[in-house]
Amino acid sequence: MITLFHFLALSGALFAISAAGIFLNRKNVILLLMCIELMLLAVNFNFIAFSRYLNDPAGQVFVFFILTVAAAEAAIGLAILVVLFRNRATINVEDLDRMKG
Amino acid sequence: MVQEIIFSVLAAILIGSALGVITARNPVHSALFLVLAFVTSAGLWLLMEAEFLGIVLVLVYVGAVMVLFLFVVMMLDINTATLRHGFIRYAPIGALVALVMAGEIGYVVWSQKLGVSFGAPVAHGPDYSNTRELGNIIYTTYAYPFEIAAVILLVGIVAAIALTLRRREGTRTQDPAKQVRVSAKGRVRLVSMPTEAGKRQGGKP
Amino acid sequence: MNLESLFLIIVLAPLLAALVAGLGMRFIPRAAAHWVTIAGVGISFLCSAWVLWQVLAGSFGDTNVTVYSWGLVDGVDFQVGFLVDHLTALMITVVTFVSLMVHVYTIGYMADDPGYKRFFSYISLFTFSMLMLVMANNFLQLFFGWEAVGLVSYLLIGFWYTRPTAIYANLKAFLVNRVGDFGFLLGIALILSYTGSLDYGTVFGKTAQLAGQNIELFSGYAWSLPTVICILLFVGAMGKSAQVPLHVWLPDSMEGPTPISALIHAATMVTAGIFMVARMSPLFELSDTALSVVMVIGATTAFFMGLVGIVNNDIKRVVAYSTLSQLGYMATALGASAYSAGIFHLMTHAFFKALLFLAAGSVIMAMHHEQDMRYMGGLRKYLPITYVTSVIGTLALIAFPGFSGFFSKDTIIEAVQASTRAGSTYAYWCVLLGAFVTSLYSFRLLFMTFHGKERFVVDRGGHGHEDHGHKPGHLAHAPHESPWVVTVPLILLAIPSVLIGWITAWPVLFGGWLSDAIRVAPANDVLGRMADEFGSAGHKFLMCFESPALYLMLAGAVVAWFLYLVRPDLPGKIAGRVQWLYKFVANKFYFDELYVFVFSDGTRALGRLLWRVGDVTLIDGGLVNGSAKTAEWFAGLLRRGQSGYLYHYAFAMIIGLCLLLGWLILK
Amino acid sequence: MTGHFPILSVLLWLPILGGLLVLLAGRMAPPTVRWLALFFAVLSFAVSVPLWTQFDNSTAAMQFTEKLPWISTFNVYYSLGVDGISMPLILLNTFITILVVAAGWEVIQYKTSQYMAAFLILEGLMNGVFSALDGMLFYVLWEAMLIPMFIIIGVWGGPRRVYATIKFFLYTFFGSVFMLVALIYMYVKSGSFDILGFQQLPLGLHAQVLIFIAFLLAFAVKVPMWPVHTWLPDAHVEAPTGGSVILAAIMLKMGGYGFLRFSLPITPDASHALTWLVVGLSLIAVVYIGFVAIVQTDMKKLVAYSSVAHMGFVTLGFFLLFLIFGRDASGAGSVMGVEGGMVQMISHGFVSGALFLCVGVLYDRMHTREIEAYGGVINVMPAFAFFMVLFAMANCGLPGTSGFVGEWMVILSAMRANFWIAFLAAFTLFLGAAYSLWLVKRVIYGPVTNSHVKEMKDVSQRELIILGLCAVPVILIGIWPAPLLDVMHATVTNLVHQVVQTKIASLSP
Amino acid sequence: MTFELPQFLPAVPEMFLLGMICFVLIVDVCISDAHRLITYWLSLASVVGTAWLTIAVAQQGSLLTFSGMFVNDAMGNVLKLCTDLVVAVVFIYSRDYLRDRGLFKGEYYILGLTSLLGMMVMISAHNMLTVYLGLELLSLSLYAMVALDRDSAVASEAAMKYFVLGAIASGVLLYGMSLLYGATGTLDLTELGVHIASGSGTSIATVFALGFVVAGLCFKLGAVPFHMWLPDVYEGSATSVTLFVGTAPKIAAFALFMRFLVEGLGGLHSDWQGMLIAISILSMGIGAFVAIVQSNFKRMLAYSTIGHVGFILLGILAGTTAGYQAAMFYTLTYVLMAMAAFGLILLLARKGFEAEKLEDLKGLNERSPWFAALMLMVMFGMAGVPPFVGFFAKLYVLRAVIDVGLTWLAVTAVVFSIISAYYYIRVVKLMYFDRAPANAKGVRAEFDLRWLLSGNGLAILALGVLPGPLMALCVKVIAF
Repeated sequence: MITLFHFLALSGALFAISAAGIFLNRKNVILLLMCIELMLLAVNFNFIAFSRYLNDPAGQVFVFFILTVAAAEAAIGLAILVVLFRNRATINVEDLDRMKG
Repeated sequence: MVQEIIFSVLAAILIGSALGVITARNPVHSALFLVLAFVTSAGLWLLMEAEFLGIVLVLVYVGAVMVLFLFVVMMLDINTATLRHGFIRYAPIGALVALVMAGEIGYVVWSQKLGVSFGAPVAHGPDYSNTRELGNIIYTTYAYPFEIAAVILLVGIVAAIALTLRRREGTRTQDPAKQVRVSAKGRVRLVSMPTEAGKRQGGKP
Repeated sequence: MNLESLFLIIVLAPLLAALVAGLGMRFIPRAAAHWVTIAGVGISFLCSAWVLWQVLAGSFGDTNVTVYSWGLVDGVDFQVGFLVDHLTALMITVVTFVSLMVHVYTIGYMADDPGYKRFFSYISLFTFSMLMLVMANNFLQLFFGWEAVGLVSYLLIGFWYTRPTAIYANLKAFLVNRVGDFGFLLGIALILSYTGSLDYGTVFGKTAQLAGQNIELFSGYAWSLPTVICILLFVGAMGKSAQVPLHVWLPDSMEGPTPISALIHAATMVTAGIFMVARMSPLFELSDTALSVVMVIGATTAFFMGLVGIVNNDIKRVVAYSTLSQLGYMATALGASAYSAGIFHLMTHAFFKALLFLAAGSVIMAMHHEQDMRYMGGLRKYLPITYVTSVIGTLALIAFPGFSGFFSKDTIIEAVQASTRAGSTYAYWCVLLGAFVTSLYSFRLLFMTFHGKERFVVDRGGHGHEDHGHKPGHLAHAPHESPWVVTVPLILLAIPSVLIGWITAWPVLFGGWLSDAIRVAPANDVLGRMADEFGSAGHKFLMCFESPALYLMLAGAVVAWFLYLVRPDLPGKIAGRVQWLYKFVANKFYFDELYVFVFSDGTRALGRLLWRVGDVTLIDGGLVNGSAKTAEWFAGLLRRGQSGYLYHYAFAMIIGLCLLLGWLILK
Repeated sequence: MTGHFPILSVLLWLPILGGLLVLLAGRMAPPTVRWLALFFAVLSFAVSVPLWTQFDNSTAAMQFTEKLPWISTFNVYYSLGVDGISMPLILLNTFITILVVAAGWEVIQYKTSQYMAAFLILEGLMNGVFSALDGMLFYVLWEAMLIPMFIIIGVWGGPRRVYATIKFFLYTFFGSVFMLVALIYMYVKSGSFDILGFQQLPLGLHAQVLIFIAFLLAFAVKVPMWPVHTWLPDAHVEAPTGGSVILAAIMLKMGGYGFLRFSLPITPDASHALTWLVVGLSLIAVVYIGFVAIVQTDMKKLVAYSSVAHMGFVTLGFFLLFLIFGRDASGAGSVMGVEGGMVQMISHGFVSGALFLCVGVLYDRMHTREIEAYGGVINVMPAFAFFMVLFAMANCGLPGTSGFVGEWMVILSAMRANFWIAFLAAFTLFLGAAYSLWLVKRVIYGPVTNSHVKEMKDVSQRELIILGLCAVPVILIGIWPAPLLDVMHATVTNLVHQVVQTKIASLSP
Repeated sequence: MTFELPQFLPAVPEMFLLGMICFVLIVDVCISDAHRLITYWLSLASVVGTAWLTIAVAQQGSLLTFSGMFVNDAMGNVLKLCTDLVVAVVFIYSRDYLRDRGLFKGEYYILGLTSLLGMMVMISAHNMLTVYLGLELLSLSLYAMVALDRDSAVASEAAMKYFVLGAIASGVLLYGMSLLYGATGTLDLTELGVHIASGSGTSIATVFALGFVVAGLCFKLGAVPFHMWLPDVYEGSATSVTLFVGTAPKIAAFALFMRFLVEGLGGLHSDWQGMLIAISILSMGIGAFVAIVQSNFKRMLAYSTIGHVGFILLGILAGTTAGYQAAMFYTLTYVLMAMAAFGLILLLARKGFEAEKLEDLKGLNERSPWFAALMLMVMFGMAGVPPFVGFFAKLYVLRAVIDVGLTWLAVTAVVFSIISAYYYIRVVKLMYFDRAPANAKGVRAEFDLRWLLSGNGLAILALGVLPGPLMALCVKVIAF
């Protein structure tokens, strides 16, 4: 039977993958945003699994809000991305080193 | 038994597509992989009787957010040639990070000393509606967060517009400020024109 | 009028005079400067003479008055006060008298010097300091006077401050004296820490308990406390009284004007050391070792400094070396516990040495500040008074029977002979041969200056004036006798040089005049043993043929006569024959060179080392700037972490997270 | 004893107020500003005089005390008071400030008002430091003092002023922050910042040693002791004349004061245990620095180094008492050591201040401090030469000048402690004379070396008055220190008795 | 199901603010750029009104409402009030600057107000959900504000970095929250605390979650190693935005620590103390060292911020009431100083000239002694030199640290404060010791700006001379 453990393991794996992705990807900012979405997905898994096994809807409500916020976040993130692209004609992460030190 | 099978299949796809997201050579592919990941997880959520969220995930994410992603990816067409350059070089470190993280999380999860029981979840009756349940509490108990979420969305709108909206010459945009300030005088002008006949009289034969 | 105020007048009259002449320099005329100072010193001379008379008359015994309390710390009451006993009375009279003479003499000598007023204020100030020194009733005041005379001598030697040699000499004098004071101060400190007081009376009262004590300077080696104290004190005396090896400052100090040489470097200041040891006789009597040291050093000074006098050609320096030698005699006397003899010689020497210096000064004036004897000769017909007086001085100096020097010096020689203290034999031979040496250089001086043929040319005509002094041995016009202000003091000093011995020899030496000040352990009382054979002054005079010193002295005179009048060419030859010896002596045994190398250069080298290496390189370069540089470097290192690359930032966060989690798990 | 005229508060705030007024007057003509500044300086000196006249010599207790709650959260009080140790220093401070204001009279043309204001504010703060009875108040003022000094050196200083002033600031800041930690530690232990309370606070040896070291860092830097002295030469050389004077005359004294007020009474056992350290460093300061001073080629550096050497005597005198008590229980001579140190501080305040003023007088004429540039100054500036020689003599401790008194007392009591300590200390007789008089020889005496010297004018009326004002106390203390000593007796005696009582015993096991 | 209407009164300030936001939004749309000042005044009014309402609300004591998601207590009210005032001041400071650069748009104020709302939500959050939402509301507004200077390449770069890292951080925080939720079964902070106190929740998972939470919180505060965004954002964004980012959010972040770490996870103090010690030492170190080599004033201040964050954490990690009070005092005073510092930078900047290089400060004392003096106060204040308030802040936290026996930590801290003193006094050096460049112009600013800034600077001194009242306030409002 499916235990809580399975879901937690799954979300853990997702989280780890997204973390790795954030680090691995040195080219494209969009991919970073996607990795973040993955990370949130992992979080959602946790919440849902817990609310399921705690039999408490609060977790699901939380997920609901996360989804909402994530949507807004994505909007803003992409907006910033567009502005960035307008200014620098690139979204290559390695070009974003105007400020350092 | 069926559930286990479904779970393992979906989980496998989920992990696979997640890996796809971070390894795909072309951002479009990554985006599509992400879509796949969302869909599969929606399925898994249904498996956990979180129907509402499952649906929302598909509608909001796959339907809106990911489309937005794809739109942006397309709009700023990046040459995919150099995109994976140096990937192999950093892969080991990335893998290491992933493994460490996974290991730590796994260790905790494995230790199974969470506050909650690991028994089977309580099964709901056939008349149970996940949506109604959530709906009830969201509009009552969680009214306050709900309002805040609304503000957040407002901020999202404001920010997105403020950042991306450009008034280029030649484009016809409406300016509310002007619209509000117009008056009848500004709109209608009465002009007196000479009649056709009078014109003719004044003309040469 | 009570005694305290009388003593105060004695001390303060010169001080006030000095202040008036010094601070009021801009407002008073030249004449006023010398009148006020002479008045000041004169007053204090009269008072001291009166005091001496009273003391002798016994109308008041030792008087110990306190003027004010300098400070009371920790149970120790530092008082400023006067102790007037026979010794003090004698000293102040001598000091003020000689000083008075010098004041008068100066009017003539410094007549055309721009620093006229300053000079008078200095010498008055000096008189004040010396009086403070000799009248002190405690070590603090003694040290004050001690340093004060040092200060004034510093100022006076450097009087002609534009002369590089002068300002070199005065710095040298002060520093060498400071070396002496170093020991002196330590000695005083020891006394305080073991007796808990600095008052003469109290300290001398506690000699008994000092006697037995030992002090461990190095753990394990116990030293007799009195020995340590006395030797330290004597180090001070060596500085002031220019005993070997701290004598080097005195000859150089001849850079000062001649009156100074007479006042400071003959009559008074340099005798401070002798006086101090005599004053401390109760302490010195506790330690044979210390006295032996005193005797040996004194004897060494007496003989070897005399030798230098023989080969020197500068008239003033010759006299200076004779001073050194005479101081050696005094020290030897002290070392033999014949304190009275030392003091007696101090007194007689004060007169005739002042006389000799002033005479030399008079000669120098006549020679237009030419000091080299090789360009003199045959002056006696130009300077009759000077000649006569300096003959008297010379006879006194070489202890010609009947002259004051005879009584004092002969007594010393015999006392040393009689002394059984360790080193007395060596000392005896030194002082004995010293007699020969003394008369040799004294007559050499006399002959080279006043007899023989003139070794200077008087170029008539106008052109002489502008370059006189430049060409050695060329004078603008013939030398002539000095004005009365110069000759009168000479005469006044000549009188005691002849007579003083007759009057005071017996009472001072054996009559126990100084017994109230000087304490001699019966075992050491050589003078006491000599008393009966000495008989009286007259008897002593008659017995003069018994003493070998007389014959040595005559021999010296004859040799001098032969070498410098009969065969003036010989000395050069002899010098050529024993070149190395001549050089060695002529260069004052290379003391100066040694000191310059070791102390002056050594100190500077060490200082430079400590500064450059210790401060600049190690502390500043290493610690201070080093740490600053390290910080900069480290900062530069850290800022590279802020690479600007988003994934590095993310990586940092994730790694940080991993570490936190790992830490939590492992913990 | 509250209710009387709050003289200490006035001394603390009046100069600061004056400084602010002077700042506000910055737009007016410089003469107005100068006179205003001088007025406030003289006024605060006048206010400080009653401290001396109404001072009760017989008691060791704090006098003229004031106490108001300041920061209730920390139980910090605005509490002031003076005893025989701090009172003379306050007078010294108010007196010297007058000279400093006068010394900057025509010399300072750039931002005169700020210059004067900085000194007045500095004066107020330093008065506060000497009279603070609350640890936190003390620390606040102690640190605040750095700011005006930092500005003074940095703005009106010489070519390397930036390096010098930053070095000065960081050095002293470095020293004092550890003191802060120590203070907080003791606050945590005792529940208040009351210094007198700290002195009663029982502490274990370990704690004492740590606290002592913290204090040592703070005070050793200020004094300064070898090897943390290297900020001083730089700061002195670069600072304007007034800055050097204040630095040498007052600021260094704070280190010494700190030893008496904090280190010794608060951590007696640690002081006892670490006497060897302090005494050793002091002797190094006297001998080592003496040698270093001899070879300086810059007049100010020379005087600065001589200051270090002289302050060595101060610390030496303070820490002799343990050795003395070690030798005989009566401890005779220990008080003399401490008082010697105190007198040395006062005297050094006048002497070194005066010497810096002299250097300033020369600098204003030649604009160089290199000794080589001078020579034969006496020929053109006899009056100045008189003062220079006088102060040089005082600097090498000639009897009859104030310089002598301190060294004399310290050496005497050093002899009671140990022959060799006295022996090394007495080196100053030779070294002091060497560097002081060699300086005089090269600068003052000799023939006029160059045309610049020939053109130098003798001291003006103003400079004459300033130097004269310095000379008077130098001579007075030299010939009659009794009044100064009497002020200290009660306090110092009490202090010594307090210090030789171990605290560990009173610590409940 | 039954549901009783919550008590709205405590949330009146937030509601008012929200209402005003919408109002301003609409008005702003309907006016032309010429009348943009209306927006300015309106938003100022709304902030002030909020502040006033906060005071009014503060009358009735601490209580929970909105089913336990909103707490109204003394600390919250004080922090809210301060936040309001800070935002108001920030608006005033940035007015001219924005106008000179064509950034004088409604959005700046709208976003400012929304982020203010976010902060207030955070401050009074009593439930992980509200914590998260408040946090996001604040963060999203800030991301947008940073990017608001659309034509500046650095600004958008900064915004991008800020956004990505911020998103990661909130993801991490959320993961921690989820674990906590799973381990304790509740989202309410008090219940969380109860669970942990009762020991039922102190499983390895809780502790593990703690790691995520601390990471997330430290990011908001900008503590090493989660500080990477801070320098770039400070440097990149327009100074007016930097001013905003650098001041008010710090107060909110502090509140976040108090609510979440102390009220919620206080039971795990022994676990997070160690982490915070490490983090604060690192922060102080990085802040002290890297700032030395900066040439850009804003970036230097960013690093100094990191250093100060380290000090704030010192107070929190002490884990005692006194420590929390100290941290609060430190936060408030730091915000005060930072406000003055950035305000001065804004003041010195002119049309077409940014005064953000350190060289631009050269000879300020000649150009305008008064503002130089103000900057001097700020710098010495930040360096922790008495008699400026910064000193007492340091004193307060050091005392707290020593109180719990971590004397070595205090020593470390002061050593770092020595190092950091260097770059503060270097600024003073530039202003006072260096001569002004030939082309340097005098400083001119509008009347209100001058006075407000002067007041701000003098407050640093005044609070330094009399820190008692503010301390007393901190003591009064933090009592557990």
